[in-house]
Amino acid sequence: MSLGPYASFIVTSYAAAALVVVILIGWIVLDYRNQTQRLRELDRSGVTRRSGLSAMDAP
Amino acid sequence: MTLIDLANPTRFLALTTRVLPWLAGATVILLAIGLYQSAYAPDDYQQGATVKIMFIHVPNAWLSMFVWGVMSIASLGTLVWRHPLADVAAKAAAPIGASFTFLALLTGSLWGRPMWGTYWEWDARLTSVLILFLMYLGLMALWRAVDDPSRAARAAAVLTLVGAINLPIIKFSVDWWNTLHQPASVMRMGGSTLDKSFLIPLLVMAIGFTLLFVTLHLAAMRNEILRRRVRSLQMMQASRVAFSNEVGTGSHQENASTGAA
Amino acid sequence: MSGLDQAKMQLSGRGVACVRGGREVFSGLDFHAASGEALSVVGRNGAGKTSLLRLIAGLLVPAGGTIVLDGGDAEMTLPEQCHYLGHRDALKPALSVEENLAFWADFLGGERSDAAASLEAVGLDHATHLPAAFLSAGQRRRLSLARLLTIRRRIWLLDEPTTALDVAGQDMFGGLMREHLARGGMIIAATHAPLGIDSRELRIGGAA
Amino acid sequence: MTALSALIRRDIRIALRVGGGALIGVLFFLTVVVLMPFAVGPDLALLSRLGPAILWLGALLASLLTLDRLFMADHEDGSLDLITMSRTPLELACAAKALAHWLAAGLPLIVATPVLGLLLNLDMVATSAVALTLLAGTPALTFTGMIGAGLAVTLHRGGLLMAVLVLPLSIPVLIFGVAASQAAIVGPMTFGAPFSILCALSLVSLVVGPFAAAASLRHGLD
Repeated sequence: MSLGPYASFIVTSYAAAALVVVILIGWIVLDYRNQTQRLRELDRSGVTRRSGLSAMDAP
Repeated sequence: MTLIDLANPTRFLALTTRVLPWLAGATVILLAIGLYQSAYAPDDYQQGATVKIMFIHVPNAWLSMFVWGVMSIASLGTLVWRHPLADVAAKAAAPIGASFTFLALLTGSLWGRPMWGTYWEWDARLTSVLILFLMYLGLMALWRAVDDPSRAARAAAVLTLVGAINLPIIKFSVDWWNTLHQPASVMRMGGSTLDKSFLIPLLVMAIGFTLLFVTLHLAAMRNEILRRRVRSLQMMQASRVAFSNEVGTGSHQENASTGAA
Repeated sequence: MSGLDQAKMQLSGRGVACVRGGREVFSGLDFHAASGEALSVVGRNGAGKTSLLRLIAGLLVPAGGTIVLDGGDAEMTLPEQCHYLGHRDALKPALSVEENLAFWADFLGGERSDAAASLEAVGLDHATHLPAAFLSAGQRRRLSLARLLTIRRRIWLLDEPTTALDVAGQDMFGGLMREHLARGGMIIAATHAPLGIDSRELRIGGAA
Repeated sequence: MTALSALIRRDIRIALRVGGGALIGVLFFLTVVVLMPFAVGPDLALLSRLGPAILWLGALLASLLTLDRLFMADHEDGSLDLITMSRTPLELACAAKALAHWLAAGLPLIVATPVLGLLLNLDMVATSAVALTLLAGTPALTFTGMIGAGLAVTLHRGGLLMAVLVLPLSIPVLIFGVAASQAAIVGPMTFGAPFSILCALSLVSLVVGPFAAAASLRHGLD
């Protein structure tokens, strides 16, 4: 496969797309870790949710 | 699994945990096939190898509009049914949609460079995507500006729906403005004349990217639900502090009040 | 804190007058307070209780008369030795309880004590990492009290300090004020409600 | 020194947290610049000629419109009283607040300039000239605008009134900022002369701004 005279543009597009997607995934994974860790900390400090009700059921 | 079941965030979380690995797997496979096919797609007789940028530009451009559509439906859910999951869905979609829109702009400008000689041309299609991108950023700023998520949700929902109505008007005006200044759009994007050897990889990539969005969106929604849980627990913790004082203040208050009790 | 129990302090005002918005709020006001003593400023609404505190804090300029501190730190001006606790809590909702307190400790400087201990004393030790936005009015007031405890200053100027505090909070605050006076501090408080400690009364603006 | 760095760190932190306005300024800048071609038409040659002026106007509006809450927020929650009473001279505290504002809201504008330069068909040289003049000139905008922010507290009014008061004061900065960028792009003047005047304006405002703001804050307290 030859990319012709504009190879750098093609490669840059694909690389940029990959980079942005990787950043998105990284952000989501880190955010997940953060939130679960904070939940665990809150759990340890003795604050628990009223059972059955969700945190979002409150207005 | 009915819609009522999904309404419960706890059940939604359980479902997400079960579905996510499958979705991620399907996304990876589809994108791999799509990349392979686009790598071996023939060159266009006019554009040469640069046509390969299309396989990544078009799915992102499609997603930039699709995500706004998803947010609009979620916003209806927020305003009409006051569904808490709808808030979460709308909020989680915004940064992902903005990222795809950014990619559409970037690849569009990289695609245009060999043809226009500049990275940016005020071409009608790209300009509309740029305005869409600004609206995504504004929406994200709105989410960030308000501390209380349910209040922010209603404001964001109104803005999203107004945007959904306005976007076609903006698109039309930009088209009109553009033709006023230059007779024909420089970029000719395939349309129905697209050859089958391009169409199949493009479709695979589009489906792959859509699956990628669904995967990321579900994961981001899960994060958002957890974030709200953390928030409400923290608020409970704050009010609990006040309660524990009633017991606690006595200890460093020997001299204070025997009478107050 | 050895630095606090040094010299006896005397704060006195002679013929102090205050004009705000072209209207004379009070004039010819004499007052006097010494370390270890609490002065509670009383009077009807609009009599100028808050204005008097702000005059002492240097936030308003007196239209006449003088306010002099004897026996304080000679290197510092009067406002720099005062804590001013106004109607507003000087808290940023976006920052956590800890960050709010740490900022004022860093910014105001001077002699300070352990922030964690002060938060415990006002009953906020479980909330250190929470954003101040989550706090109720009473809890915000408690957090401002923690500021008075963390940064050691001899003169406390308190404007309606007990509003928003519950009964337990008022008891707690009473204890803190007594401790402060016992260490040689001075309190000047504008208040409608009884302070909960022994204090001399300064009535301004005629009968209530 | 700890007092000032604490103030700077706090202000930047608040600007970046939820509810803070640091990035809204950049978004405003972006939007204003994108609007221009719709008014003047998509002619790239024309846009590249107007580019520096458009960028400078956008940056001017973006940095002034975000300024009106600089002291207002601290005034409303009582922080300003404590800042006034503290050992730190009010002038220095004002300068620290303005510096924090510039770091949180001014620097992002300069970072965004290359992207916008691309949209306006500016080449490398032109873009870097504009970015450089903005780097030298935006501190002047912030420190001049700070005077207006101080007056806003005194007058209990922000927003448009402040803009009306401050915009005339920023005319010299605009003149020499655009002149320096134009000089770098097309000549015939040398880049050095207007650029050094721009730097001088910044330095003067660095001195005058904090004193004027502190003076108006002192008289505005009640």
